[in-house]
Amino acid sequence: MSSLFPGLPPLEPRAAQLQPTPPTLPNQPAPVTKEPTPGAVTGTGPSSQPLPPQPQVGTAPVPGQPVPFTGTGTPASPVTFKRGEPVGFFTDATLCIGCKACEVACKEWNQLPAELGKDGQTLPMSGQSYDNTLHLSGTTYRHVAFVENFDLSDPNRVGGQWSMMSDVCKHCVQAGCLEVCPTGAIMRTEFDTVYIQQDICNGCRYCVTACPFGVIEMTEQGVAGKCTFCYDRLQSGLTPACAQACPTASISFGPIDQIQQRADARLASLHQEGRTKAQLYGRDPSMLGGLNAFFLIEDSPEKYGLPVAPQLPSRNNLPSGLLGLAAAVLTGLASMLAFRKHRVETVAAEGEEGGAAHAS
Amino acid sequence: MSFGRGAATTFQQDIANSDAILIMGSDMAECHPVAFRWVAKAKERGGKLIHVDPRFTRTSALANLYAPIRAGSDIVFLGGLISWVIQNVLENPSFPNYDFYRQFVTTYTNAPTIVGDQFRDTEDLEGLFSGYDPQKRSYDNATWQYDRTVIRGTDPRAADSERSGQQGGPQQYGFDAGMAADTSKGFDPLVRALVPPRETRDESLQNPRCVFQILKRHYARYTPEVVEKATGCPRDVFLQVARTFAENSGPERTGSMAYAVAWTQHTTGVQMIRAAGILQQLLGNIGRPGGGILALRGHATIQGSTDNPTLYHSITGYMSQPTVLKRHETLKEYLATEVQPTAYWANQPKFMVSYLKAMYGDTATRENDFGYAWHPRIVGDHSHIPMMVAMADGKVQGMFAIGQNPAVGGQNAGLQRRALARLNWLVVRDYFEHETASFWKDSPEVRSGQLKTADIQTEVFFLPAAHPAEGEGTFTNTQRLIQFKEKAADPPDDARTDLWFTYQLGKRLKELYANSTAPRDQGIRNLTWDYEPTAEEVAPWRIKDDPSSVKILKEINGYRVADRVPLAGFGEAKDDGSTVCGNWIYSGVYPQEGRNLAANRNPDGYVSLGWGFAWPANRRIMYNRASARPDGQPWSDRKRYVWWDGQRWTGYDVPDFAVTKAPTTPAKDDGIGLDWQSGTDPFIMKADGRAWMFAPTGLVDGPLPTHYEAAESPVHNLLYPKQDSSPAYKYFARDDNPLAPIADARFPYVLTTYRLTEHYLSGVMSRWLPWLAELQPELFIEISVELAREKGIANLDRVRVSSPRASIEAKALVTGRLRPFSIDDGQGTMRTVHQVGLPWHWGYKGLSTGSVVNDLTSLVMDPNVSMHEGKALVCNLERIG
Amino acid sequence: MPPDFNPSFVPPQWAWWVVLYFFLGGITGGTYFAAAWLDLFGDRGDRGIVRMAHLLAFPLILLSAGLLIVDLGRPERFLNMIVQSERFPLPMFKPYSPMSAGSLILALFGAISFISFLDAVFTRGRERWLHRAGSVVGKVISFVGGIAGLALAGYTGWLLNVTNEPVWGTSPFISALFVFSGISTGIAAILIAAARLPDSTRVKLEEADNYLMGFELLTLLVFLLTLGSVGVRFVVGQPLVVLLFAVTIIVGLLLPFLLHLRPRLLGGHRTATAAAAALALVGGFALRWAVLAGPQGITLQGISL
Amino acid sequence: MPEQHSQAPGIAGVAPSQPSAPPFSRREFIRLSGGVSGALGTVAALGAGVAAPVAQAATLRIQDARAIPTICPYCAVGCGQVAHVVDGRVVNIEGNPDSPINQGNLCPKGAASYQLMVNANRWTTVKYRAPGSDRWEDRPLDWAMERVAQLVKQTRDETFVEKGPDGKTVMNTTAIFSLGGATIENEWNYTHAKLMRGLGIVAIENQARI
Repeated sequence: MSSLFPGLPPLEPRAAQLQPTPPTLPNQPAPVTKEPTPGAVTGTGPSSQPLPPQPQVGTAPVPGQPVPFTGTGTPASPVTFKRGEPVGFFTDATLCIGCKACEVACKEWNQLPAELGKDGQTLPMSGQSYDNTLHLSGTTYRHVAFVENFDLSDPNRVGGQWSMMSDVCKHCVQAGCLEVCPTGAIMRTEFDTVYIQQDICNGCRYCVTACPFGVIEMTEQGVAGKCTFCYDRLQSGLTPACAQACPTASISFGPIDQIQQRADARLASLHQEGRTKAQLYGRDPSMLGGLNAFFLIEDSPEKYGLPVAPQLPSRNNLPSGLLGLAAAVLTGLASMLAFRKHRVETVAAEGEEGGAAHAS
Repeated sequence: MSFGRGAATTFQQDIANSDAILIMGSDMAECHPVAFRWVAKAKERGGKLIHVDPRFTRTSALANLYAPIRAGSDIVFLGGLISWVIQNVLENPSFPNYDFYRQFVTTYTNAPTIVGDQFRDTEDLEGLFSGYDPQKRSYDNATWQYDRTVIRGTDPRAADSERSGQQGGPQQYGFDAGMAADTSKGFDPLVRALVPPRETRDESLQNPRCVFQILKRHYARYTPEVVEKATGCPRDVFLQVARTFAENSGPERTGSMAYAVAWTQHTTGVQMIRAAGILQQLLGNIGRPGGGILALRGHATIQGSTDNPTLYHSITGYMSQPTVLKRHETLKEYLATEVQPTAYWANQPKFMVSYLKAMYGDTATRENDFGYAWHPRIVGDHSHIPMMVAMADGKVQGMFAIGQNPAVGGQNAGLQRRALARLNWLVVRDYFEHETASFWKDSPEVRSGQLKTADIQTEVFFLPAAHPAEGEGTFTNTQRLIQFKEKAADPPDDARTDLWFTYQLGKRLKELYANSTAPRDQGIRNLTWDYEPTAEEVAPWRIKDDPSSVKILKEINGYRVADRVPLAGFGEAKDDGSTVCGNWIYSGVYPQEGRNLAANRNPDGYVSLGWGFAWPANRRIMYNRASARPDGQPWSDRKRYVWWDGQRWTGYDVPDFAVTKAPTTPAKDDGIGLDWQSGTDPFIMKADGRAWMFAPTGLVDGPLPTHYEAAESPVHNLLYPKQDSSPAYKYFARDDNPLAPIADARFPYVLTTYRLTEHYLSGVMSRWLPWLAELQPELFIEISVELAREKGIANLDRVRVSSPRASIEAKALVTGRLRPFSIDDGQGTMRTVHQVGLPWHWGYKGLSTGSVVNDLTSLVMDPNVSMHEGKALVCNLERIG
Repeated sequence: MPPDFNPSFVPPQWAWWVVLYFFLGGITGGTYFAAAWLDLFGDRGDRGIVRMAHLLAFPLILLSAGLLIVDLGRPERFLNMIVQSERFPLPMFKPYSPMSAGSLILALFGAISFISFLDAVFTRGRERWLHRAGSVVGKVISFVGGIAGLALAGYTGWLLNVTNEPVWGTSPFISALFVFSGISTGIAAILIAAARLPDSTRVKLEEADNYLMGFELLTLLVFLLTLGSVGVRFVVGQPLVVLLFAVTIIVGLLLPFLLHLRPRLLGGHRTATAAAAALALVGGFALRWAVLAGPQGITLQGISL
Repeated sequence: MPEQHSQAPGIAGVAPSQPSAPPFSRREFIRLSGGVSGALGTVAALGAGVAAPVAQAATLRIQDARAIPTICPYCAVGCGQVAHVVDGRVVNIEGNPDSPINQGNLCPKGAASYQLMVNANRWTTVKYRAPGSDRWEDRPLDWAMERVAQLVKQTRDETFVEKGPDGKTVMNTTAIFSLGGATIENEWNYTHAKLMRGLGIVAIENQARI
């Protein structure tokens, strides 16, 4: 081990962390029907004698075994997950290379339009590092933020960092959008994700105001749009498009407890490496009950456009409800007073119906 | 040049086994994000990532160590590493695993080999090697040759160093001897006649003329201080890189290197790669898992198009294209000139004859030299840039631009667009109406009035191309892996695959020449051209006249003429005309009728020999014999890969060695080919079976990498004050291709071009795609905060960038990721050198537009491979608003 | 220290339809509330006004609902807020969602104001059926409707508060503010609409209005103060918003107050009342606009305020 | 299977949640959401709320597609891709998880491969520009192929050199230049180079020198 770097401890092979469970989904996806290729062969090893075990690179579960089509992708070994059990994204900014594959893979799978100008040409560049998406929207469900952190007074920029993070809907366990949605279009799925049924949404935009992360925006169809967590893929046992595409495992997908373990291990190893600014964002239930899409970042959350203390809009239900109620009571009383006060005079003048009025 | 085959030595997945990865000359994370996946895996396992680059890029963002260097100073940095390793590893017995390094270098490289006494190094000649002709700007490599014994048949290691008959007396071996050999029954006698005496060696590495000592002297001046002054990289960062990389090699650990076009696009590009090869040899990182040098190439099958070259200078399988510039008049002359008798290349006659059989079929017979006379010769440099220059001068009449867009991607692109206007006809095959297709109506030259549409007499055809998923065939990726892709759908309307185009064009031309008796037309008349599809192949499709790609693959693989049974591998090729083999290195990809190993899809957790087919012979790590000690056992358990089990070589990979040749096998001086090499010589393509630190042949600009400034540089050469730029680079001195002199005050800034993840090359496959165009919508120029301040440029300001060739506009992206360098100007004064960066994907068409950055670049080229210099030039900036 | 507002907020782009809706909704609720309270606590002299308000309230709520629906991204799906589209006719109701609750309030208010409306229309020139003097049913309807009117006027403030937008979600006083302002504008609307108002009724309404304007002024000040740094950025930082709040306070509150106290300034009670009411409406509109513009900004195109 | 669509339940499904720091674990909490709604329903009116999880069937757009293995057309990493085909049309291209090189990953360009194929800007018919003309004209494919063949023959025949001035065999023409190939199948590279050399065209280049 190099003396220069205390070094990462080698991570446990993924297989040890992710206990494969037999797939329980009723709705298995179409397997890759390998087109008949003439004479595909197996076992073209150099020698028929048994070899010592191969070092494992990456992901495959057993040497010599084909990797199953379904549910592989990042991270590593085949991800198995079940209906009725929460899944999540762990997005690790320290592994992100800002390639934006997640953005495009998402648009490809969900067939979302690019955001172009009215003339069909691109909009002007933003000038904010390599970020030209700038924020999540109704048609951009993944957005890679670029944070440049360089000491400009030092020509050598010692310790300079350029960090990137792929932002996404957090699929909060306590979801503001879900609470406020008046049509029930926003639902919690059997995977514990938050999903907008766009054929029910009527475009009131209340969810837009409710989301503490600014995730939701309107689409051209007049309905709210945000990450679906590839609900259709999940139901077929497929990894969401962004996580499958992510080249560096910056986006991990899996059952929530497993990716939480992965995140904890990753954080520990970074801390051991001396990268003490690394922190998990939204992993713990203290933040909106825990975010099903949580992050590992190496700077303050605001730098990545994340609120430090996101809150549910419903926190205001009670104070504002009570104050409104008080105002209503006050209004009722004041009006009653005003009306009754002058009523006495008019009774004196007309003198008939007092009894009836007093009956209340 | 260093190891014997022009390709990546390893496979991408194996990077995950590296303990250190040195990425230099590549922005891997941006340009090859999925390959970078394996770097990320290595990092997760504790590997150290080092990135050396002029700009802080998305690769640097993930690096454990980032070393900034001025563009074009790579060889100083690499030379510094080589020098540091020689001093601190190979000559430092207290360095951990000292014995390993010594053994590796002594046994597997030409470090102990003694070079002839006529050789003079740059140390002696102030920046030049011996053999330089200043008039021709080129070298004669005669003095770079090994010292050889004249005694044959004895153990060369015991022999006294007497020099060979080359210098006097009748020649006992070589061209004349070969020509004198009787080849009426086969070419073996010719090959045998070429075998030279064995070279002399000093296993103690002490002889002052041995490669190791030459190397040590050559790099002695590349000290950390000089590195700091010439590259701008702080000394402690350089030392950290050196230590980290060295400490992560050895028997238990390996380090790998990755590079891309940021090395090749220099006038010293090939030498940069060579320097990396030397470093990896010194550290024992070749042929071993987690080691090697990975060339990251930029196109889907650029490796395949080099193996099956649509390149003027070679025919298939890296055999030289016959040329009038060498003694190639007859097949025998060609072989006597080309064959390397003491390496696997001794088999070249078989490959050449089988190639000619693939060209001319039954009409190629021993009697007519297998049709060699019909085969065209080259008469000079017909590469891209010289051809465009010839075109600009009106010497080229017709052109095919097939999936390439030189109006944007070509150097000094304005010149190239003007050249297009002089063509009689131009055939463009692509998806979109790109800049080359429409140069006649909307190029900057037309819009500025320099050219008039009505005057351009070029007849232009736009033929719509098919998406790769709309046709079948194989791609060869950067790790030499041949993969078959199936056809998913028919291309729409008139769109056709390029294969359809070439096949149908060929059929029409064969028809036009069918009745010609002129000797000049016999080549095309006799060309075999039958790739008709079977009924089943086209049954599912609308397009019924696509050629059969499997038939072509079978021809590439080779087959026996008599019964058309496919060759199981290139070992079955014959030099008597009984076999056809289109490309010998691909032989084995289609080993039996109906078995297409490129379509093999059985991956496993690591080497995945069952996935596709890697040339040669499905080897994934080349020279993997070096992963075992000379005695055949793994260097360590952790790094075991291929080893000798007592009877045969075995392991995870296909051994890159004669499978039953024991480690103890002695070299046979009377043998040819691999017999001439011993059981400890892993580099079977090399004449001495060893990796070359010193390259006596194969390079035209020197046997050892030497730092020269780029053709355009703001500073003089600090290392060799008398020799600023490469003494051999190619340059077209023309009015429309001016070069700035070194340290030209008019162009004070270093300009480097690069690529972005979001776009692809000249942009044809990205600027028309909304999903990609929106991600990087405009051309920009990256400028450091310091330079921006100096020039009064704010973020997003429009900036005029000018080089001696042209000036263009770009939006400023002011960033802390670029930094000013403090550099010695080559004359003892430290000065600040600013660098700017321009991604070159843009043109004036598409959804996302911008100036053509290549208008700025020049026609100046590496002398070995005619690669232009796009990564280091000079420019000036001014703010326009 | 975390900032006082959520930096990730996205304005919903609620524009003119919604400003108008918030304004009209307040008026509508206030109108019916005033009528209900006059019905409950007033006297025979107020009956005409009650009837007039009943004739006014239902068309107003239709108009309000229309504005709300027009503003939806998919207006044809407005019913999804009321019933579950896939489980018709199960009601769609989430009491903790102000928007959902608001839909229910709208529905309830609509139903009651419709009954009162019918009662007023079909008893033209005669004694009312339901809202006749002494009718317990009438009183119950008035009471429930009055409460619904209060809710209608005020829930919009609650709704704005239950968000993560700066200004809206910052101070809970916004709901109280909207209650006072809404009812006050409702009374103002009656004062304008009923040009020939019996003096007795006018006095009652003006007095009630004076109370409410007082409360509103106080609440508005508290509201602005409790915005803290958010107010500095999103109110003080936007001149047009400052102007709108100034209009609210001066034109919508102080001037009407003055006119109620010193009607002679405009030559007489009747003119002064009408003028004061008109000014109060202007103030009410300015307040809605100011609040909605806060986090969304104001653009001249008026597309996004 | 659950019904096709379901609005999240209204009153019936109202579930409260804890405004902060729930005393329940996540899993318990989710269970609670479904179960104990009634008891705490009143609290829900003024507190936070989360609807119970429900399932809804989403249609997978590649459900009945044929999956065809292919290779990414962009850089030389050689990522495996799967093209999903419905009724003869490609509807989706994504990373092939089987491939040991990319294991399902793609970069943004690879992920956009589908748009390289299905793209309104793509030209799919033959265009011809006559000498001196300022516009493209439509031409049949067959006509264009015949015209190109004639031009190749004409240029070749006019410029072919059999012997050099020194008497050496040359057998070439340098007046025709073929450029491109690094993004095209090996079979094309092989046959194209073969055809060019068969004709004596030696100026063959591709992007390897770019």
